Amino acid sequence: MGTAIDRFDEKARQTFDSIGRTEVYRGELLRHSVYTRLLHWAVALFFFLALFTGFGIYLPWLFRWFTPVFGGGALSRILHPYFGVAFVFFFFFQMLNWLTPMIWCDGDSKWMRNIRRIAASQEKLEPPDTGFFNAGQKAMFWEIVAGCIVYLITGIILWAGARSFGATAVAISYVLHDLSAIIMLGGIFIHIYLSTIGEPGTFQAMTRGAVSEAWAWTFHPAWYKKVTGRDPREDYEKARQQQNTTPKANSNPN
Amino acid sequence: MTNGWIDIKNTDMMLIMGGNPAENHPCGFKWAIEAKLHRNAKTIVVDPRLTRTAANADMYVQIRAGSDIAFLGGVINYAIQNNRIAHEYLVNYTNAAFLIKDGFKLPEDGLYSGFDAEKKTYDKSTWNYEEGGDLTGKPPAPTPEGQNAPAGQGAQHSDTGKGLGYQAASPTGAKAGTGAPALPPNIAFDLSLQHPRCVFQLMKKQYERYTPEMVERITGIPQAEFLKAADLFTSVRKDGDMKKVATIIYAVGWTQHSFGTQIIRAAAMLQLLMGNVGRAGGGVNALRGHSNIQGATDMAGIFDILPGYLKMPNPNDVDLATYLKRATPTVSKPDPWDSFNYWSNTPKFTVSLLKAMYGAAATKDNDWAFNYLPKIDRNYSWVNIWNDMYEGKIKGIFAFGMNGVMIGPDSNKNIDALKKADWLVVCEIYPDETSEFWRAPGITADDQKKINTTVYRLPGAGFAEKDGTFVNSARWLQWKNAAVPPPGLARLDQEILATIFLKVRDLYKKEGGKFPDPVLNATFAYTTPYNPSLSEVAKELNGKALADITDPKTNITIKAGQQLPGFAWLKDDGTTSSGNWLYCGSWTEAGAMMQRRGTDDPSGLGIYPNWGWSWPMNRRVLYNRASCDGGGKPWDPQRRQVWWDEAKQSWVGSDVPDFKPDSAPKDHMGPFIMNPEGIGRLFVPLGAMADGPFPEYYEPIESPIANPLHPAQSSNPVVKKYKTDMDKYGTLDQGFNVVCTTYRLTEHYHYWTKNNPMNVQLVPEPFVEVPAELADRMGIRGGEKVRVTSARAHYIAKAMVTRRIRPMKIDGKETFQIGIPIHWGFRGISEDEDRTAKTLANQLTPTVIDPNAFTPEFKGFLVKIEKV
Amino acid sequence: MELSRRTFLKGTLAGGAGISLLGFDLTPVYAQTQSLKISRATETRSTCPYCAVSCGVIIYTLGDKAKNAIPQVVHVEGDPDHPINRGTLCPKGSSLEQDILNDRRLLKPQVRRPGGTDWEDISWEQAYTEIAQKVKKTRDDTFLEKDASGKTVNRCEGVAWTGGCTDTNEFNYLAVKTMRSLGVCYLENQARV
Amino acid sequence: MTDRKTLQTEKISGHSGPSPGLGMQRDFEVCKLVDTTTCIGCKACEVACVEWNDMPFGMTTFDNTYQTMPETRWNFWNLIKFNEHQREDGTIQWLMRKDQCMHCADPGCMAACPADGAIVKYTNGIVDFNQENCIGCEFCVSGCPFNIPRFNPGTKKVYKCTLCSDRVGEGLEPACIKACPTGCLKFGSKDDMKFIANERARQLKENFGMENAGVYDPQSVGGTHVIYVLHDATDPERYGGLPKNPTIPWSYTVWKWLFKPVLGAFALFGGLGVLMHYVSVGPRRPQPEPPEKEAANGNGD
Repeated sequence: MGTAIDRFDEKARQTFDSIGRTEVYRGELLRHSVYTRLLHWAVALFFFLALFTGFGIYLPWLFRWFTPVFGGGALSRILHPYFGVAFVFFFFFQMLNWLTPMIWCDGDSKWMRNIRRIAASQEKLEPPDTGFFNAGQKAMFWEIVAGCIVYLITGIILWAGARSFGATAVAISYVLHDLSAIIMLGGIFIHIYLSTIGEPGTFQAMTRGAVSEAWAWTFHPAWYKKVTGRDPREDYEKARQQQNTTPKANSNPN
Repeated sequence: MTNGWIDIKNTDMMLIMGGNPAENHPCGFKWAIEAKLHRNAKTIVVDPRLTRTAANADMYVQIRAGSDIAFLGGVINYAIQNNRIAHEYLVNYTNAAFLIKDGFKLPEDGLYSGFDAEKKTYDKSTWNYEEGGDLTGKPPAPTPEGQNAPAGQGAQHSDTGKGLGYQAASPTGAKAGTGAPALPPNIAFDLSLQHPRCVFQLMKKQYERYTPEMVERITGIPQAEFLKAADLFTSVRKDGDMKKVATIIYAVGWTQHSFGTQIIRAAAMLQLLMGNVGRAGGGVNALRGHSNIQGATDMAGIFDILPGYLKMPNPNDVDLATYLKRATPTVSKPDPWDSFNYWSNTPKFTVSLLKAMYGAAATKDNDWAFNYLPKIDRNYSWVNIWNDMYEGKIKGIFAFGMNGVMIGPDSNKNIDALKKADWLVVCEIYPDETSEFWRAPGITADDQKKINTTVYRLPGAGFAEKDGTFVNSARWLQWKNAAVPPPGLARLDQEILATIFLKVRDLYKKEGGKFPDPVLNATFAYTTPYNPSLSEVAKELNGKALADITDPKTNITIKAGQQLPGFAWLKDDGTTSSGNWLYCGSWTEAGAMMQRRGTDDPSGLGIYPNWGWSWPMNRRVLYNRASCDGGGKPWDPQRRQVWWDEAKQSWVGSDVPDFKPDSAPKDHMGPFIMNPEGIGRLFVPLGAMADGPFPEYYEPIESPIANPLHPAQSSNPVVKKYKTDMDKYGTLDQGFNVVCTTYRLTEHYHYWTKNNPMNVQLVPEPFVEVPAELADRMGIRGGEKVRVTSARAHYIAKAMVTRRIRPMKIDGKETFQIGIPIHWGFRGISEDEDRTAKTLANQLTPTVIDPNAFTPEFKGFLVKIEKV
Repeated sequence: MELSRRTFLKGTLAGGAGISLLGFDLTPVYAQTQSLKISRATETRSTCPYCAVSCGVIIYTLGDKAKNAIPQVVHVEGDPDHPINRGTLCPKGSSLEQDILNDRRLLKPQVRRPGGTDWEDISWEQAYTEIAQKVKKTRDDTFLEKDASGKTVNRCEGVAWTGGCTDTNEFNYLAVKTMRSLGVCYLENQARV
Repeated sequence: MTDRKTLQTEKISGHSGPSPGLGMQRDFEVCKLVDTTTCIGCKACEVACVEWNDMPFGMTTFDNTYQTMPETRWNFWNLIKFNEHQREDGTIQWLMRKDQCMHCADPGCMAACPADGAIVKYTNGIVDFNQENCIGCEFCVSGCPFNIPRFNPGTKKVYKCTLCSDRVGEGLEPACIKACPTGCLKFGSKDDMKFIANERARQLKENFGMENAGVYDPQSVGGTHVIYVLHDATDPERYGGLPKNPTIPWSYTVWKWLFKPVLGAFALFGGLGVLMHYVSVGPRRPQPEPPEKEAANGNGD
């Protein structure tokens, strides 16, 4: 248990942790506690519910086939704000939960400058100062924080409608709400990709809560160092040599 | 209406006063709009409030409620002073040139000659034409003093001079010139209109007193504004040009005063003076407020007449001959002129009516059952019903679709009157205040136990469930068809009435009783007597031949049993029957004329001769002979209604000539054929009016000022106050300092639509219109509840604070007016939801009536107002 | 909560799968208007019962007048043929449907007995009988054949008749005939006020 | 749908393409003319509307005015607005204006509506709401410069005047037009109505001294299919908030028809982008990767 972040929601964390279980096998590290995982999936659930009901409002002609899932366009429209509020609600706790590790640092700026190389996989390993979250994740986190604020304000305006806030406010809110959704949607594509097939081994962090040490030194070396006390590069080299010494044939010139 | 709804489109100028057609007759008002759109016609609205009619007017003038005669008198004065009069018309078609008896006195002091202060009636013998001949150009001869008429006709007075309620210009003429003394057969006249005793000079003298200053003092209309209005209205007769036409449109804002008939008289005089009567786009147009009160009047649903405006017999009519002698006017005219005197046919109409009512029981031997009819010698009108019931004289009352408690005046008195009746039979379609008077607000369960009236409430049929004929304001008879059966156990009204009557008849047959003959002999030979078919009744009204009758001129014969084609066929020998001579021609052998649906209007004047049927004999504009000059040519060739066809030696035209068709212009027959003189009466001789041959301005019974014309005789001298303990009249000294008027809203219909959720949605609650300045003074804001108190009761509703009623200066004193819509009572949608205070507007109104038409003074009484 | 009495019948035809990409319609969307509610209703020409303009109205009732169809009013509209109103109606005339179909209508005869504090139901027959007896008794009690000076008057001053504004001519005539035959003098109508 | 249609669709909300079958039938534009100078505020139009459309009755409360209610409602599409206007000479002008959907040539509601077929505009100019397709988002409410569409919380749909498309489609005039007692409402082709309106304005100027009389047919929304004759066309605001220059919020025009699809596509490209990344760059695996993977990789290409 090395995340060692003390916050006022520690109690909630402990409660959830005492209910749920996280099995950490040998060679693995605890990545996310039960509380965090539950929050994440609550956020994800309501995000998608809001997203899908939102589709029916954003482009009904395109998503007409889909809206019956929610009982049709009108019901989608009724449900959407409730889903949205739930999304914001759960994300609020997630935000508190992750406030500290999401703090931007110098390494993140460097990471960002280096993003092309990282995206192109020219660097197999994350830069050594990548901590619990990398700069991409932090950017997305803060985008969601900003997005939630926009959603909440514009959403309430749209919800109450022109009768309460006037036509101009609605007209402006409508654009901002959509813009926010589009940006977030773009981010979510990347998030899902990277947490599943884009970076194999990541997904289990949000399911079982544990990740392999190799995953950790590859993607979050600074965090690896912090929780194990070992140097990630050394452990990586060690593992590589160990792999090379295995008797299995290997013709790869790398 | 002398003219008709559609005919309003032919006008060039409208004076709308004492009426609010945009709100109360919206679909008729379209024709006023048409005149504006297509003729650039101008509208002047004179009203206590800026109504929705006024909102559309070219000129709106705010007047104090009840001061209309002062305004109209002022306009008459203006027209005479500025020569905006139709000279040829005036001389030939009115009695302007006729001389009035010496001894006739104008009311400088508020009284005409002949007033009996004790009886509060007039001896009208001086209100008569001078006997003589053509005095044109001759100097007036000195006349001996005190040429007083014989006395001793007081008994006649209360019985004479009933107006038609709303309609001044219909065959009321028949009522004039009866009794002794009679009109002279040969009237003295001065065609130069210069003789000091000619009607024109008297009229001029009478209205010279109605100066713009006087008008301002009485009505509150600033002089400049009055002059502008008078100038605009009379501008149609600028330089005597006769092409243009002006109309006057009014409703119960004129009739509901203690001098209501005289307001209408004043309007009629103005129209005669300007030559606007009988012409397309002209006339004096009463807008009737209800679907069939015109028909009810024609049918004599009122106490003082028989169907077709025949007089009710009085006890002095000991037999039919006496009655007919009294009721049939004789010609009275200048010798060289001619007069049709249509009422000379009264005997034919009367005998035919009696034959219709009593059939075979009406024989020559029993005077055609003349004595079956009750003989009356006093006032049995609406207000007297309630007054006399309150005094215990009336034991039982039928109310068929008539909500007497709401209508008032002084609803509390009517409620208390009903408490004293033995029985009340109400036929209604909704729960109404009259049937539930015994549980009116304020009557406790204990009180109810002391009320011994038996009330039967019978569910009648609505309009869509009944067929039958309505007569509209333009005298059109129109048949309507039933669309649905009555709901639940409700029954047709005629079935209810017929069954009650036939059951009474059965009782008389079985048990005998007082004078059973009329009850036993009234004709009820309908196919289903207990539920008479209204088409059979309509045919009876038209009348039929009882024996073969032949017209000696044309040799046409009508066989016994056949429907009569028109009232010219009626006989006084018992060979014809007709329930109402005016309707003779409405259902002939050719079929039901009132069911016709012809939509052709060849003249373009809106006559529609083949739509429905209009009495008399399908004439659409009354007195239409007056639309032509002396030579029989239309005053305005663009608006030709009828004209003299020299070749045919006959009157022809787009409308049916309201005239003797073969009377050549040179015969100088007067166009007003229902008057024995044949002319339009500027001066009403003898008994037709109870309170003066010219309209004189009197204050309402409750008035904030003393009449500036004659403070000693402030209100109408012949009007009597009622004397029960319920009858209280307020004065300024008692703190009743606000003039109040009552009216309808366009969204509601009397006491009927308060049961209709749609109309309730439009205007859900009662309100009082209060001028903003008065509201400021009283600390009242819009929507707050106010209490309006009269000498009789109080009324509570929310205030509508508006700038559409402004403060007025009446005789120098600042005076406020408020207005109360009448629609809410204690049963209705809003009432049953407790959204109203359940007070009635007519609890405020005084029991006082017009001496001619007996209509109560619902407008212009005094109240005080305070915040609740 | 106010709920619509009549579902809006508007529908889209073949619009359910209106997928279009970049503006190219694959499945057209049509909008179809609501069908006309009076298209097959029975028309009855009548006259508005309110003011004396006497506007022509058409009462539309459900059913084709077949024996088994009890007509139900579905709409009331102005009669365009009528020369005066030419199809127009005021707010009162326009709401006549609510006057015909009104749940406040009186549906059965009722009587309030002397001292009573509520209505009691009564059969038509009983009501007729009682009223006829009361009318006869009142007439016999108050009938005056001759006045003080001995002149025939034949008046019944104990009974009054007040007639309504919507009574037809024919009904008014029956009222005049019956009431005058009873000797009624207090015979009045809305026409007076 | 090969049958001849009584009303042809010209535009459909939330639907960027041309309307199918457009141009296959001749049609003319209809128009309602409201002459405020002959309106008597009788409310016949209000009742005719409620009656024809069988709308349930609502509760109203006295509010110091003759006006039935402050604004139109989902079950009250047509409201006479009463205004007491004080003239310069201190006299009162009582103005009445029938307020209802203006049936704009360029409807703001439609620009705002995202739902496919919830709002249609027919080639005759009628703008009609199709509640079956309405999603109740109420964007139309904010898109309308005349404040007309009304949300029904019960059905979660928006309603407004249909110009009686059902009647017009069957060859009848709208219910309010038929009822109007004074004829201040007229219905016919837009060309005729414009002509009549302009003639009336000219008549008011020349014969009734109303110098500023004019016609209200705002071009900022492409003209409307309800036009007014006003006593004073220079100040439409005095007639109970008739906007002098009604405009549709730019966000609905620009955003909806340009940026919205573009950015929508952009978001889709996000998905496409990661796919491309997977294909071209491939996943990043925890290092070192298992050797089989490397072998497989090497055995490719």
